[in-house]
Amino acid sequence: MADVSNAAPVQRHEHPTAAIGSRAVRYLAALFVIVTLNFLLPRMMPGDPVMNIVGEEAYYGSGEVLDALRADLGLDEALHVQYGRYMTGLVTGDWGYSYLYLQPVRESITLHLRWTLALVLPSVVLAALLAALLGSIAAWKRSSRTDVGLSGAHLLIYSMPHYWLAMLLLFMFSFKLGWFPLGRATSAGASELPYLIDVGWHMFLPLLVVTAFKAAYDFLIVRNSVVSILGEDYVLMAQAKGLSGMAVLFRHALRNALAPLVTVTAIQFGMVLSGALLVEVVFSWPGMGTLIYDAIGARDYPLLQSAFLIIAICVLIANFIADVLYPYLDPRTR
Amino acid sequence: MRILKPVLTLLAAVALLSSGTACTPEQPPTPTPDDPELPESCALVLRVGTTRDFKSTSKFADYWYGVLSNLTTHDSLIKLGPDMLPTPWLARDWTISDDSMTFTFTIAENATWHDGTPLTPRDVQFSIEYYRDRDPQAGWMQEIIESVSVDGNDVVLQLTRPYGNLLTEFMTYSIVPEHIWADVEKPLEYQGTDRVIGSGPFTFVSWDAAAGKYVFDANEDYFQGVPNISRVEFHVYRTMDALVMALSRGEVDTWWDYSGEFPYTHVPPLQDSGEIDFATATFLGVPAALGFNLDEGPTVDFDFRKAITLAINYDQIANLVYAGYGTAPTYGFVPPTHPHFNDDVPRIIYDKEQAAALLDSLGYVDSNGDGLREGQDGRNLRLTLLTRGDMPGTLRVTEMVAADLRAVGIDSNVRALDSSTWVATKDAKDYDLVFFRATPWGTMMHASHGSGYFDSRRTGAGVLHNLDAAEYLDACDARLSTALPEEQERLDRELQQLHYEYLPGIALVWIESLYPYREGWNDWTIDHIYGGVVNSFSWFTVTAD
Amino acid sequence: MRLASHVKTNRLAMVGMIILWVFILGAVFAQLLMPHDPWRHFVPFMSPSVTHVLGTDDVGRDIFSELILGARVSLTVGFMAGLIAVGIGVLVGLLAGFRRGYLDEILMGLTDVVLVIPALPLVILVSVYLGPGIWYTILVIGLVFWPSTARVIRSQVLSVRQSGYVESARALGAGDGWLMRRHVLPNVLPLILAKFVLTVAAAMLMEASLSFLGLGDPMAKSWGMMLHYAFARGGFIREMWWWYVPPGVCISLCILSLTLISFSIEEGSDPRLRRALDR
Amino acid sequence: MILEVRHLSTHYLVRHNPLARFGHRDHLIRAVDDVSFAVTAGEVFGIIGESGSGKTTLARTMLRLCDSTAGDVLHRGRSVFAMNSSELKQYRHSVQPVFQDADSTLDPRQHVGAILEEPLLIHGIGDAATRRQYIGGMLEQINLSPSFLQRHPSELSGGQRQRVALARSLLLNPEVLIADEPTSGLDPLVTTQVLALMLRLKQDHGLTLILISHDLETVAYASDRIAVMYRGRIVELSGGEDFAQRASHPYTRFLLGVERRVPEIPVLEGVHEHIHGAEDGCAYANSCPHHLHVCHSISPELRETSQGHLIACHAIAPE
Repeated sequence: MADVSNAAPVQRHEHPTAAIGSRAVRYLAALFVIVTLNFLLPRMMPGDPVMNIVGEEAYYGSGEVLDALRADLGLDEALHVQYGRYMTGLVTGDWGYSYLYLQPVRESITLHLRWTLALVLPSVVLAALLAALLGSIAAWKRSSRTDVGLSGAHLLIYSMPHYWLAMLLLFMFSFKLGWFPLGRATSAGASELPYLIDVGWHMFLPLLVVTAFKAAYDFLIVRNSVVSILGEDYVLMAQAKGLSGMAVLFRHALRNALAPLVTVTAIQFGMVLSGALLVEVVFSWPGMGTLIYDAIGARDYPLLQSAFLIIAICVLIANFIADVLYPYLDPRTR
Repeated sequence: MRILKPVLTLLAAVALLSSGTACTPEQPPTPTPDDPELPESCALVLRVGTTRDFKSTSKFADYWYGVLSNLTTHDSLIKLGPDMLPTPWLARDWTISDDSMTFTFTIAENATWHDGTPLTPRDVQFSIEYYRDRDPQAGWMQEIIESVSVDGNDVVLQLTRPYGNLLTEFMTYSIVPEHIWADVEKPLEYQGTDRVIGSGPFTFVSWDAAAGKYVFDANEDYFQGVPNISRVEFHVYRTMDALVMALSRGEVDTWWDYSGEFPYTHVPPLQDSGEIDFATATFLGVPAALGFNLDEGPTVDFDFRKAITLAINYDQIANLVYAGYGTAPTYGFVPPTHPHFNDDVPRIIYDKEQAAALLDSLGYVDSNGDGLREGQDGRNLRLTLLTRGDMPGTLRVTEMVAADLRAVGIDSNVRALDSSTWVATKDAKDYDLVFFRATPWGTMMHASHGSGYFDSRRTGAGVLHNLDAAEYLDACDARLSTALPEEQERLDRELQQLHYEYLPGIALVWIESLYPYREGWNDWTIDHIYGGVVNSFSWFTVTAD
Repeated sequence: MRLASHVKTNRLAMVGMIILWVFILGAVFAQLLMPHDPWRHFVPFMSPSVTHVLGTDDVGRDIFSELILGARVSLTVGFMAGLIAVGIGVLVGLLAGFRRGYLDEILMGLTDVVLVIPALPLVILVSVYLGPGIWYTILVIGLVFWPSTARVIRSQVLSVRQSGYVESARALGAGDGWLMRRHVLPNVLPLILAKFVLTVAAAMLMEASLSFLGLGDPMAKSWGMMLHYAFARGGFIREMWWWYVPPGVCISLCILSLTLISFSIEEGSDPRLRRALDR
Repeated sequence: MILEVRHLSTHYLVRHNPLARFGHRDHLIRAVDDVSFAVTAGEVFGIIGESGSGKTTLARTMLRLCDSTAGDVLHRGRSVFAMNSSELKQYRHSVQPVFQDADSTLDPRQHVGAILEEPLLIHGIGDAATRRQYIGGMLEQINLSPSFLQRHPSELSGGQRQRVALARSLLLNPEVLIADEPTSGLDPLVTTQVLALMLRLKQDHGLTLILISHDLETVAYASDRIAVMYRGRIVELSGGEDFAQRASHPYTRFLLGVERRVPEIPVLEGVHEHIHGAEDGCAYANSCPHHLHVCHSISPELRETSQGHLIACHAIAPE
């Protein structure tokens, strides 16, 4: 509740959870700017997408054929016309045609987004669970050898370049030991249960890397908040009342650590998403990261725009959910 | 605890849901039947690894699948034989009129499409017209081809002007079935599943984008006989490292890349494995080449270009970047594998002193003693080196050339760009020296022998189009308009000599290409254009122990 | 300063400081420390030996010398990009937090926009546009990494602004400039420092990622570029761990030391900062 | 008339997050509601009220540290809210606050020397030597030795901090000192010391003092006139000497301990609760043992019932 005596010298005093309505407006504004940026940025880049279609060795004499192709793809129109068409297309669900993947953009995006989510969502959940467990153990046994070991290990992982660790694992477990495939998401041909097992087998290493990095970050957050909560009076009281260690840990400490954890997970969703890009490239995982990387190389405007947009929307949604959830999760703002 | 439970349940639900996303089996972009079981008796499967970036099964839209389909599912009229001569294929014979204006192809009688429909001369006529009208890559046909007609088993091409390179060009255009493509307005966007149907030695079976795998089965009814291999699979790897691991672990049997050379840096691990053999052939293209800006800057001066060519340590490039498999080139640009190689054109030598003397004589001297030469304006001589940032081998070569130039007192500004930006910058002539590569096919295009890269009238993504000397353009035109072998030989030799005299660019190295394959596979045929041991000829020669 | 003494008493921070100083000194005195000219070609693919402690790379360059030179490039990129990012972030954060009103709304709206655009793809995109070049890399990373600093600084400014001493100074007749200079800035300085250190780490990581994807400056041999070459030119497949492990270890150690230092700055300053840094 | 407050109101709008808690409406807090009084030069004007009664907001509004919703504050007849920045600076030179909780009003990063030098620097008074001299003299007046100059606020006791804060305000030689709970948080002995010091300084410097406190004794001890605030309004205003005798507003009498009140709503909760509904009517009506029907619908105005004695109450007829 607002504390009048400390109120800022402005007339409108905002509730701590802030007016979500105005936040929503801001997110919409952000979305608009992103959409516009999405449109402009790729078009500001040098390089002609038509060149990528016709290939390195093409001989195009008079250039008429190229112009016809350009007209076919709508690239010859004035920028504002293209912009208008882009906007209507977005709204109506027509996201254009990918010159690179040679299918409607929406299809390639959903196809790749699914693989990325298949990698990222379990990672996020696993990482949160792992971090909650290890983080609270470390905080509980603060300054013990367990704590130092756990914190050190997580800090170390936190400090490594993703792709480097991914490469080391690929080399060790896929190449040297041969336990896992050398990349890709499936071996093709299987279906039903064997298919699932196959995907899981392919997924293990990339999942491990993405989870490890997310967990390393989460661990530090859980540990810090549990440590600070363990020092608070009511927790000490609970202990004094004779509650067992585990009960105190779970009833009070971990519960308080959940708020920052969930918030950070939501806010970092975009970071994890784009962070998975490098891991995807190492493991030839057919996800959004690979898609974006290829699309940039080929100057595939519609694909680039839509891929960016999708990731940005994911991040916006995650942020918005975090904003809405926060007051419910954080006991202090209740 | 009360709050913990719902949150944990939520998390578990998300976990289940997300694994659910993975559970949904992927819909391949093209509906494909499950791989049919191969009969045990004749199951000779060749698994080929590649790092080429395939996206689909559209031979028109996907450049790399287009190349792959020419090896497997589709046939061209003629092919370039291992002896570098045109070899009959779908056209069992052909004649060229004396004026090089009329080409007559006699089509093989017993060819059929994979769906059982016979392949007729009408299909050939349709294909040529279809490429001419619909394929942006075949724009040249609109200018050259006057008419295409069918005469019994013959297809007759009437040209608008004499064109000597038609046979070479036709090696890359495969014949497509009229009954499938006749109604397709936009071949680039055609999604029909029958777009994979051709007449080639293999039939398309499946493409799994998630697994990066193409499967082709032998065409039992192939007009040239059944291939020795009953199934060929192409496995796509994103990195060369993964591919080499797959090779040494036996996941694939050999390597394929169109017009690429196997990286020498990756050879020793394969040699060490003891299970990989290598076929060797002189590379038809130029893996590292240097072009000059002939319009502005100090490189406009022939002597300056000459000085640069003298300043480069070619043996070092050959030894360090190409692991000793390279040799110093001649000024003629293309390697000796090419027919009509002109060995009268001198080899390029590395002579720092001569380069320095030449630069001195041009007025570029180091007067302030900072180790760098200054131009007439008193400013340091600093050349812009345009190179490809996405090609580590080319980058290494660029680094070495930059170091060599520094050794003779020339400072350089290296701009390493991705392919698209490189093309834009190159076309804007925003460089002094430009690093590029010539593919085997590239050295044969236009008036052949690399002229396609230098003729100023050409445009294209990979070409420099920097030389506009009348003598050179005339030679190109003359070569283009004759199909007479003696005349072609004379002009081929002249073009190589002109490369020396005008110096629009030089090869930095010629190389021996290595093609790895697993022990136990024998009798490969080497095809210079289509990439080493995996080619249309090998299908009928290769054997396995 | 209390902060300095705190860092001194914190053992982990000391370790971080020592590691960082080793790298900084290595970078500064690279010319003296390199056993060989890093551009000279020896025999390629040599194993470690007495003359070449970490062997040679694919074109015969001494890897140990390259590693030392790499410290210079990587740290330069990290610190310069960090400086730009934190500079912009502090400016935006101070302005937004201090001025409030429409300026605040606009600046924070902008911050949200930049914050929400996924950093890595954006940096890749802009890098492709600008072309590789160490200064472009620095600029791009700097232009992408400022929003989190801006947000944190803004919220800290808001809390400092509402504090009694700022109110008092205002009542004494102090103008905005004075308050900013004398009270707000000194009180957000530790936070700025902590954010700077973290941003440097993030920038180094980003540079390494860019280089790995082949978008780095090939003529400026950073650790990321070394890794790129190690992977692209057969070091990895030839199991030359002495080529691809050291640059990775160096990057990790640098980031580790920076992280330790920033944690310690956080702990040593106002407890409110800890919450502010969470975001 | 050195400082005059005319129908001053300061309201806060507290917005509720509709998604966070459904069904709660935004509400208005009338921290200061139609307050008027005038302070003459040289007097000590006391304002008394419980926490939450709007005293602090009143002080801050008078100092223009927050904007008013309605009404005006006049300094020597000039509207404080109409001043431009240089006039405002001048105003702040002559009207100085002393806030409650000196702990938070002193920048923890500055030592006492810097804290005391700040007002002089802001107004560009003297060179370094004169400033040191001023500060030295002021330290003497507040009974602190020069060694304190190098100390940080955290190294001082509560009384010492309050004295430093006082010294800082006095260094500008103001006409008016607005002291908001200057003794809160101090133990009784120190409270007396600080108060005595303030009165002595008032005498020495010829100050006008506005003394704001929740502590009746403190205010009664020092003030020439006393205003009683309840929920943003002044309910009674009278002379300090016979304040206790003349006090007649039910709330004032409650404060003096001569009358009970109906213990209906805890005071702090009430601040928010009363805001929702009744915009009109006496705020004290629900707690008032004498409340009339009219008290719930019409808020009583502050009327002069006798010479120098103003009361806002329907139940008390003018004399």
